[in-house]
Amino acid sequence: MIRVQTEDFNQQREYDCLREQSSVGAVVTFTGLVRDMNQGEQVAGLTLEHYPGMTEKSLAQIVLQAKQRWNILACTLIHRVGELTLSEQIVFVGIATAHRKDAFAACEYIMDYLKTQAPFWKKECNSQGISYWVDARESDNSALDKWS
Amino acid sequence: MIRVQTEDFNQQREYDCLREQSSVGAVVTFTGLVRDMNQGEQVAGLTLEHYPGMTEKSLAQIVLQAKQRWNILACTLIHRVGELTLSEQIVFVGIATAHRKDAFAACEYIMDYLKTQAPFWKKECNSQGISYWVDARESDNSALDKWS
Amino acid sequence: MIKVLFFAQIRDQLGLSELQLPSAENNDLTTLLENLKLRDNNWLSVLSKGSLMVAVNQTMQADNVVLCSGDEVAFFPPVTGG
Amino acid sequence: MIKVLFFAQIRDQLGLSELQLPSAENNDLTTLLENLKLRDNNWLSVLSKGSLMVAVNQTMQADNVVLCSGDEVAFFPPVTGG
Repeated sequence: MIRVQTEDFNQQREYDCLREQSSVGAVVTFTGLVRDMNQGEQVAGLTLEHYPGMTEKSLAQIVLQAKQRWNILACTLIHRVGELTLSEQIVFVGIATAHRKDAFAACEYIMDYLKTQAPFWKKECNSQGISYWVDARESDNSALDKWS
Repeated sequence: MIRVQTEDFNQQREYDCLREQSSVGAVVTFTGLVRDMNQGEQVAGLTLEHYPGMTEKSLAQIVLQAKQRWNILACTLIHRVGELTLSEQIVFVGIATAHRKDAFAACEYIMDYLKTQAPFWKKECNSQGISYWVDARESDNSALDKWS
Repeated sequence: MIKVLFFAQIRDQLGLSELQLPSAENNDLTTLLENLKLRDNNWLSVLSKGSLMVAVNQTMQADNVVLCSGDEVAFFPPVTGG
Repeated sequence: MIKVLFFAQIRDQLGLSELQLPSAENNDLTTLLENLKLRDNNWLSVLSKGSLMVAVNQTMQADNVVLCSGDEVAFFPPVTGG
């Protein structure tokens, strides 16, 4: 299940859906949050822009690739867009599998590809009220190396 | 925070504690559940025995090693003991960090070491009501190789 | 016609989020990009960045591709979601 | 005295969860284990498994260690929690 939304999401609700099947032995979740420091700036909040249409398509492609690679029983991917304040939830990836290794790998794989392939852009607002586009991190590109 | 308990735990409550600090940018959680099939048997439930005293000591040691290796802002580790039925929660590991890579690595590291170093033993009960001790998996030992 | 979209910094720097170009004079991605760069020095500089990303019909492209009327081309900076 | 504990299958197979041994005749781990194996053929077979794990004072041991009165020694099969 893939969702791109302005509304917040609930960890427990998503987790409960993921663990529903009796064959599930492992659930790994990742949640990304707006943190107070980024690239040396004191962050007050951010705006998430995206490319409607392509966003859903690219997320679906990333999840499909993960499903071809690991035995996934259930997968949830949620990404928020719009205005977010400090400590708010940005993204959720939840994976349910029989064995833990698949859940860890698939969850990290989806985040690594999302970070470099899905058309979202962050504009941060610092504590002085100045807005600026966030630079892409070279470490996000190099994170893909472990999957090839 | 480390807990060994017979009572169930709540995903949302643990997650909310982990994300409290404003410097948290990533939360990874792992939950292990009683699944319906294990090593070819139809599982109805299980009993978790442990070595009181050593359990807490070994879990504290594993968490300490993870904290020496990665930048961890918050860490929660809960392991249940006693009788558990199908689909019940067994273990929870939650890690909060600034960056996702540390959270994924620390969470998987703690599970890999817990699986081979912490003195817990599972006795499963199958659908015919027969109880038997679960065999250790060789894959759990080889999972440690990636951390050395 | 070909629909051309710009996102994030690229859109801000060009001051434009969308335009339509005739498909006859823009029959592949490389030609379309070269035509846009000819508009003025700002367009040339913004669209010459090595980090520029391109999608055709909402799929990322690393190489040149043929374009037809009705296609959607998007230019944007490296993504920073998640 | 040295406190000796057995867990899981090892306890079931020996039919015993705990015993006390005099420290004088069990001054290191190897000697203590050899003494236990001498009890009978069942003890010999159960404690001869290559997979047997040992903890002294609640810390896993791979090699022989000196034992003193008051020490706690535990024998158990490979762990299967998580």
